[in-house]
Amino acid sequence: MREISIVGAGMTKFAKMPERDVIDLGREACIKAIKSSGVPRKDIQIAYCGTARTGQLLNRECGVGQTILLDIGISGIPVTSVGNFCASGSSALREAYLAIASGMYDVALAIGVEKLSVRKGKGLPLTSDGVTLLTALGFSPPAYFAEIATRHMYEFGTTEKQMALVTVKNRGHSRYNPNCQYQTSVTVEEVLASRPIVDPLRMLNCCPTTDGAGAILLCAKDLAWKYTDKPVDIIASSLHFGLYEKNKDMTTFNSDRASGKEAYEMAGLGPKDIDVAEVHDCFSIAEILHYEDLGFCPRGEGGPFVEQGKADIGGEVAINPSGGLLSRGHPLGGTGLAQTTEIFWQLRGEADKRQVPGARVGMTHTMGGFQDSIELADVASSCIHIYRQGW
Amino acid sequence: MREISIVGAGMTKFAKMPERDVIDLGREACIKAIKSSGVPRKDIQIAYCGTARTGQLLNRECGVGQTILLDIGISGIPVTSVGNFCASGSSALREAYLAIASGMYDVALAIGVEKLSVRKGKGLPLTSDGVTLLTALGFSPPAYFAEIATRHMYEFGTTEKQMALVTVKNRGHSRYNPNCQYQTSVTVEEVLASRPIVDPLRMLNCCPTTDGAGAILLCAKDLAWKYTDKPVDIIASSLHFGLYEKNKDMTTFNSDRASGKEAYEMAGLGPKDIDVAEVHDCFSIAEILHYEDLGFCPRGEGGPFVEQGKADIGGEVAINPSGGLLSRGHPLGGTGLAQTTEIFWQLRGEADKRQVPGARVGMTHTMGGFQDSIELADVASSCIHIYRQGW
Amino acid sequence: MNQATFDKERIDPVLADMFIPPSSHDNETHLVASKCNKCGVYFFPKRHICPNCFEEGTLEDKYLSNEASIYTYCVVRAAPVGFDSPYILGYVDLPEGIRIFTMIETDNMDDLKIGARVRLIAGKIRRDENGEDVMGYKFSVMKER
Amino acid sequence: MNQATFDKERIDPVLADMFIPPSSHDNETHLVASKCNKCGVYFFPKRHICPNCFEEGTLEDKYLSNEASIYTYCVVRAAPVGFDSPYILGYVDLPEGIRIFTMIETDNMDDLKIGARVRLIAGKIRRDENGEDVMGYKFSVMKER
Ligand SMILES: [Zn+2]
Ligand SMILES: [Zn+2]
Repeated sequence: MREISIVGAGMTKFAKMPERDVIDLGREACIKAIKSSGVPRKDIQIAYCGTARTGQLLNRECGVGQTILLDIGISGIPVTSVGNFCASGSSALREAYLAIASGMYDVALAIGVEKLSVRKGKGLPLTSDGVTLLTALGFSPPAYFAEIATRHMYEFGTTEKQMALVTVKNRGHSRYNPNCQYQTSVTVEEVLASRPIVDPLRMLNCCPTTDGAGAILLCAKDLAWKYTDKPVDIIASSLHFGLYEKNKDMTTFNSDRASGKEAYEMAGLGPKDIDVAEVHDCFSIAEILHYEDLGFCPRGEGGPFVEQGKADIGGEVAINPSGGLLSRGHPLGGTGLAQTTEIFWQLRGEADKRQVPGARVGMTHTMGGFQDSIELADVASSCIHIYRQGW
Repeated sequence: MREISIVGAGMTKFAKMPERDVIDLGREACIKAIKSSGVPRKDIQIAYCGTARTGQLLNRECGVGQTILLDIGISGIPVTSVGNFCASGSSALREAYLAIASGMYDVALAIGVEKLSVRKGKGLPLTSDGVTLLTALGFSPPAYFAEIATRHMYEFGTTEKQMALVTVKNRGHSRYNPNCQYQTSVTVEEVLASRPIVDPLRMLNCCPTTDGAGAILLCAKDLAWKYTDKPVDIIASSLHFGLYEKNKDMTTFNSDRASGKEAYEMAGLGPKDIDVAEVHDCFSIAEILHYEDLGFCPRGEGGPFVEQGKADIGGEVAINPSGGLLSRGHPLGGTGLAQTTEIFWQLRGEADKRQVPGARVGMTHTMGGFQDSIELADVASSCIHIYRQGW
Repeated sequence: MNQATFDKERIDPVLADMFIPPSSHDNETHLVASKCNKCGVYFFPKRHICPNCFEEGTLEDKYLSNEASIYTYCVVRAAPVGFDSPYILGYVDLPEGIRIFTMIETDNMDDLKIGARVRLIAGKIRRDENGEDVMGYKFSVMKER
Repeated sequence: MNQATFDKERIDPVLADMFIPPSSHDNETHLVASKCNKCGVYFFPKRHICPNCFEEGTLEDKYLSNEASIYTYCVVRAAPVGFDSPYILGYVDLPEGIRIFTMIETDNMDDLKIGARVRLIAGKIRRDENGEDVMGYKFSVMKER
């Protein structure tokens, strides 16, 4: 397959921005990505835009990408909308990657954007698409992750303190990231004293509702030198729909294990080779499972892994140096390409005070979405990319 | 680039089906496509699902493909939702095509589905996504195509009778297609006496609201022989967002011209080589423009082209032997893969009484969607595929 | 729940095909699953085609067992509109090899634990816009003997 | 339309930033466009960045000409909710090199033709849920002299 590099990346600040619309956010991210890249707009041959909820919230199910591009003087190229729940932005990157890999296009733009602050039911958990049956029974995503937490605690002795430490670590990182919705540190005591949402999860174990956008410019690696002397190569791209099985072990995500395995094989690397990873910490327990499912630690040892500082900057692998979803917030389609932007900066040594020293190989990971299945439990998508310094 | 073949295709009947949901429709199309193909389900490595309005109408913006697949025992593979207005189904096919072309996957399933009959405002024109400004001024898609008709009539002398003849031709074909919503012929007089919608367009110049689904199984051509001795090759795939320009000539679609030109170049063929084409006759005037934009006749001669029978089965090129959108109806995301299913059957000689004799090369064409632009007029997407007998 | 107090009119339409509430003929609640007569596997809710066998016509309606054990649970304190918090959700394992998502109720929170036995009942799930009870099925933690 | 009869409160919020209705200071209606001070091109509605120059800060607000000519039109007979049919829609060409989509009105349908001169006015576009007029800008076919 063709080798592919990222040559530009950009994102908005993530925050609740009632005065800005989804086009405005996408435009800012694209302008930043394009201007950071040195790629003339006329070189961009294809674009994908990832959104998960713009139809239901804003009556814009198709065409968000087209409108954003029209605003910055780009028309006439192929533009397609891509949706995959919380992995919508990552899926846009992946389609752009496949389009270049096919040989049909050389330069592509991936956009991920969402404006979640317009949703009704302030303070209530966001529901998932199409889960009519589950919703009728009182389901919500935090309930699902709380059920996972209960079982993980039962099987492995994981503690509320260990879950709190995920938040403490990520909020600690957020102090140095001006793009985060929250930029202040919190203590274990503050997490454990925050409002109960679904036992055993509290408010500070859950990512906030946010608006934001990211954009990534990528091209065939042999062209990257035209634009930058510091390209960041995408060396693996994997996506899996949950492997829905009867009586599936709910302390592990099959989808993540499948995506992780495929990504490592594609990159010819293993978990020990990853210096920095942005993973989908929608809830603190999720990050603990990701340590395990992505191979950073053995099954059941995610709790001690964070407790021993192994997920810190300076630990075994720097997990969520940006502050993660717990700090940045989680605008569904916006998250994936904010993660990629962070890794682009980290591998180029441009991450300021949150820089992971010597970071050469990075990973992004998004996952989520539910099927309306009473009987079979997993998430609807898990998308992983691995990146390496390309110079 | 890798050569790619279709080995299975299936579709539901298109009709208003209040008792069936979008998952039920998609499941039927997938089962038919899979069973027609001889491809074991375990061989399917990736899937795309095209929808344009399931978020707004059914609160299912992501995950329609996953739910359909789960129902037929497929999980764990990559599944992504794709949206592109009226070209959503075609865009799903195109992403499946690019995924195989990349070399990363060998066998892919594309699904296109929509349930439009649930929308409110029965009898009123369907609006387009995100066109807040245009809608505030009274815009609707039939108004846009009526404006095009007025100008086309002014510049080229196109007549209401010629537009009516598009409907007469397509409804004539529909008599032999049990999958159409309408399966009866109409006369020029009936078209011209039907209810005025937006002058100069009447009810029978407009495609009806419909529910339906199509599904296509495709694979690398070197694997096709495992499954069928009559593979249908996809020899071109093109997509373009409208080329939005100031004072653009509104009697031609730049997007269609760009997609047509690219598709012909990719296939190494010209308009004269196309035996059968399913084109996007959302309104009868649209089909007249498509004759011109796709190169079947010179600029301005679309009216005489249909009047002289050149678009008939047995004419220069058989346009919409299925009955087209005017007969089958137009469930946005469902349309593209119903077109591809028709061409699959036509090239394999399986189109029963509507068979185009000796059809070896076919085309599908979907287009549509509007940007919220007061100043710049074009459609948001145009997607073309060219197919050839692969044996 | 006694059938005398169970108002079938108030069953959530979304859940209506999934269970049989108690009646004057049968005081028990029943979950209605599909069972494949070819591969023998149960599916809940009912399916249209067996995902294993991929053939039409192999599925039959079957009642599932009414007793199960808790695989995991949580206590919802920030409740969606219409639900009265706190309430318990969980996954319970049935003898037919099925694990299902369900609301759980208990008189004593100390009895709520992984492995606890639960029994199917019909009862209130939430309130509608008018504040009226909406009924469905759920599981109740059984007293240890 | 005379400013005395024009109620600014009733302007559709979606259209509010796009035009200036007549007032006691100025009896004319004005469309507000962006003009790029670098490439000289006009954009309507206003833009955030010039798509040609791709630089911040080159755009200025400018009024567009109030006269235009019809490029094409249609007569809507099956109207969206709130719109009174029949009404005319069309694209009109302005001297600034802009063609815009607009509602058109005329006293005499025989005057409605491609090339006809039209003039910007403020006036009723549709009715809201309460049946009250919602105002905006549109173009009126000018009498031939
Ligand atoms: Zn079976
Ligand atoms: Zn300029």
